[in-house]
Amino acid sequence: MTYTSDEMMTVTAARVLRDGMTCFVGIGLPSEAANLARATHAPNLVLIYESGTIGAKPGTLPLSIGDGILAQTADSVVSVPEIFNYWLQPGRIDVGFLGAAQLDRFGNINTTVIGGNYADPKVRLPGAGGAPEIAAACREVIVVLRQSRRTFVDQVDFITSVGFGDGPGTRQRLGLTGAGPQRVITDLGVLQPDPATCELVLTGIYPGGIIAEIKERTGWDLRVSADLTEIAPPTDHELEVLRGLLATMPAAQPASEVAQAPQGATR
Amino acid sequence: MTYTSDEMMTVTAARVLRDGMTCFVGIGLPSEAANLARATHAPNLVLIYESGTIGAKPGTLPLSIGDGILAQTADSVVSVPEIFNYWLQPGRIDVGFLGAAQLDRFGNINTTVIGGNYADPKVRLPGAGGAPEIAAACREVIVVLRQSRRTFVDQVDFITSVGFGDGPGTRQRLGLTGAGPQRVITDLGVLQPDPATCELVLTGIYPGGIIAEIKERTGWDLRVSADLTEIAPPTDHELEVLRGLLATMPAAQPASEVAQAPQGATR
Amino acid sequence: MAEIVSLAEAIAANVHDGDTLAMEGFTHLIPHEAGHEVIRQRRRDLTLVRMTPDVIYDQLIGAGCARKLIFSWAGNPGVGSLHRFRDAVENGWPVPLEIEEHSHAGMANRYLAGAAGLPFAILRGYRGTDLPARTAGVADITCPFTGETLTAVAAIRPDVAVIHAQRADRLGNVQYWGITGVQKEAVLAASRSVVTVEEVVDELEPRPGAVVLPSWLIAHVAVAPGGAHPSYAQDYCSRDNAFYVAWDAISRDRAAFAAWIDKHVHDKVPMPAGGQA
Amino acid sequence: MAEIVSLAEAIAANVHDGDTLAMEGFTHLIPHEAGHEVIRQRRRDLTLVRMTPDVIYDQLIGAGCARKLIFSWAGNPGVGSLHRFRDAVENGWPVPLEIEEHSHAGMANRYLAGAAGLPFAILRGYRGTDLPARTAGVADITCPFTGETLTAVAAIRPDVAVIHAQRADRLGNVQYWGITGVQKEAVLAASRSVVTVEEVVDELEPRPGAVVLPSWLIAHVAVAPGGAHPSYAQDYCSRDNAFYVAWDAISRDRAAFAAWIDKHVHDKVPMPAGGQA
Repeated sequence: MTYTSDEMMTVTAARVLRDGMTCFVGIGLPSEAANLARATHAPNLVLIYESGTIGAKPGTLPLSIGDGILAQTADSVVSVPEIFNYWLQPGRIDVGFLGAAQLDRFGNINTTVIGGNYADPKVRLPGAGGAPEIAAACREVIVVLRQSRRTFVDQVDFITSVGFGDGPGTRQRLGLTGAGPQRVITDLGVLQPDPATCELVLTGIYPGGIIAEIKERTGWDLRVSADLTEIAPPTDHELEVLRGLLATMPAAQPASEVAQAPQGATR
Repeated sequence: MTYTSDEMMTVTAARVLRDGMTCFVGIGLPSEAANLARATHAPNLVLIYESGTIGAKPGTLPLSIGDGILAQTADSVVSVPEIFNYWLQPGRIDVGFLGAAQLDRFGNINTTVIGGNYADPKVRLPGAGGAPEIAAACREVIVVLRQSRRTFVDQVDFITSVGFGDGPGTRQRLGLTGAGPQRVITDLGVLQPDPATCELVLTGIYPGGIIAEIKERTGWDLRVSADLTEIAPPTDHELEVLRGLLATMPAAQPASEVAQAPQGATR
Repeated sequence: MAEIVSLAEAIAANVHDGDTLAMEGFTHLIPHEAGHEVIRQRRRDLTLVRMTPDVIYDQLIGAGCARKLIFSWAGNPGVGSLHRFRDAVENGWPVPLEIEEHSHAGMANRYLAGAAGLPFAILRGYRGTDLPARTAGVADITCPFTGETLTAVAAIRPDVAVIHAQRADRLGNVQYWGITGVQKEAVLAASRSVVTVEEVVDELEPRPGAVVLPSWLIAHVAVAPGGAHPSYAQDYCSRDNAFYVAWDAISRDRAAFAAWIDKHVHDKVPMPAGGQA
Repeated sequence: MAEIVSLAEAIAANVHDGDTLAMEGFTHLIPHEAGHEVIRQRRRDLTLVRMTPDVIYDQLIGAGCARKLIFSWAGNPGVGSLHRFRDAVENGWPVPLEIEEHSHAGMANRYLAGAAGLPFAILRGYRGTDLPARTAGVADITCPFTGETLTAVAAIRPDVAVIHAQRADRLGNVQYWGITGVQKEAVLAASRSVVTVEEVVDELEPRPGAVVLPSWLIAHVAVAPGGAHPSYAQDYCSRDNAFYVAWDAISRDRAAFAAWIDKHVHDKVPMPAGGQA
């Protein structure tokens, strides 16, 4: 079956999730990937949304992090302060899924302002949402976003959520308990932090991917891992399930634009 | 109808509670008084127990602060951390009812140790329970206990819960938001703090009460208010309702003794 | 004890010019109809507090009710930008809007501190981000036992909290269920509270997952069936996803926005599902 | 994911000599049968944590399992003293017992801090009392925004928490209702947890007021019908008030206590209601 680069990205993100994991899910691409994983190889994936729904089992893709279907199918629904304080903060969650408007070479995330300065920005984005603490506390973080020179920048204009700060040792110094962004999954491939420098390097490409093009669409001098692997294309089953999930959503979503795509982490 | 001094005490305590008040209730005499008030002149008294039951409406007297009847009849049942943090601490509760093993002239309460020293006491009491924060945060506190030289002492052996500390200004200095013990109701009469000195003085006696005897059963040189009033005896209705409530309790309670009577505040 | 009154009376009695106002409801149970009443009463200089300002505050900001917004995520969920919010921040239209922004965890804990009668709360948050330099009410704090550095956030104590619930009984006890969000904390943190409800019933029979707020905690209850629209009330009505999408076009244009507010808020012409005016 | 095993297996796998053990349940749902299993397995040198040590810890202390007790109210509710607790404190029998005592609000917040992964919590408490001078884990802390002095309490992080619940499903998700106490915080604060339940069911249909703890939070679930006796499990059995009274006489005398433990714990002779041996 033919597939789009967005489908390749979502399938790649879904495959990272293992059965039985706990996963703090944002809306949009993270939610698609997590629900795809649950509908295929990870039926016992525990989906946790910042609305307080723990173990949600939506049959269709929710449109917001607070859809009724999440509460109706959850093992437990807790308050918003509780989901952050008792469930996210202590490091109980295996994986946090984040989006971004800008991402830099150390995996730091900006969803606040772009250009100009804070008081008079070129683009005012929605802000932090749950992202700073998801980035701090989940055992590991997966960032999912489409790759371009505009989104993959040498240095973010505003650090909304910390990846590896300015390099090795930053997370430890700040007392951030999770391991940080261990994978950035884009429509072009997969980036992972170099264990020595914490800089994001290309570790996975998709079938037919061209490294020069990927480097061209990165705002820093992207290094390529010596262990670069090619990621298998989506199986027919993965594509059928993903398309089935998407078909259950109202077709009401407008085309995204820079100011719309990045909704903090989790909306 | 004839009545006992304990009945006089309970009826006097019940009369202090006005309809619609919120009342943090301990088990024993406070619970009897609060339930008597609810069954007579204060049908909308809001009973709150430290077990997290808000607006409990027990038809019979509960035996513990965690009886099932409290949860079954409550407007809301919340967790123990929540009852202390969200409901007691911010000063939302009008009246807190406390018992005591020892009480001093400034209304300070001891329910921890008597005699000897802390590490090797003569009597080891149950300890603080909810009392320190009830004493700190309720808009006012009512202490109910039987009066004797052993219980009404010049200075308590251990300050478990603060009344007026060592006199005027202490509560403000400590940041205790409530007004402190505004009434001590005993089997002999009612003591209230002198507005100038904070020392407990006798402001109410029961029919037939003899001031010299009351002074004799107080461990400090008890002063008598210029406005001493005689408190009306229990009405037949009050007695009938109180006895009816007590009749619903199992007759299993052993006679109290010093080591048993003072159960912190609220058991 | 809560009094059951009309929505107009409830808002008039509790929301005054210059107040700090928190209208909460996390995706679910957003008190939109109460927001419209605030616009109808032409309140001004409000400090608006809300984790996810959302369409409800886009409307109040566009209508000129607010001078400041305290928030943690200002977007149209699943759709994109809040255009009235951005126009106020970027262009000062219709009046300049001061902002104070936090993370969700920070805002939740600020409400929690307010609810608990504490001046601050502690969390593991904000560290390493650019937020503390740009926002009030965030400070480092050292654990007196371990020496570890954590983050303190200042309590929020709104003058008034407004929430929407499924139902109340005739005494004014309030019950809501489904996603319960941060509403309990907002009400407990506020000096006074207004609750709009889908209906008033004789008895609040217990419901799984329900929160009950006792009547003595609340100033006024007002009946506003469908009062969460385009948000939803679990077991009463569904989220109007199409309206959130339609809002994007309505709110992009100042004149279209003004016309919409005139018609559907001031003149109270009911909105069809999906928001087509 | 919680494994469903026998009570003996659950305790053997989770409770070791020298552990810090929190058995919670506030009047309701006290895990007595699990306590008896700890005695049967002759655990030693435990640090016992519990807001209201109650009859359950009087038994563990008298049986020589504990070297330290962390608590906030040590009495037999509605009856009087805990005689085994007092004998251990006052006479070091059967082994000396170190104590660390707090207020209820302090203990609740210490669990809360543990549950939240914080080293401490703040409250308005202890101030002016003689408690801070006699107990560990209480310190003044200054609000970085207002300068006000509040109280910090150190987190409790038990090695193991044990609670009793009405039921679990076959996956090990746990559900309890009625007075829910501090059990959620105790489980969230602990490194590992054991839950005894009245029964295992196919499905946990939602209940008003119920707390559900997901299976992945819990190490082991064991079926122990009536396992709260003489405490109770709402909608399953009632509190055995007469037993609490009878315990006063049993526990007053070392020999009577030892005989009772031998018969009803080690030899597992069922107790009749009211505790008459």
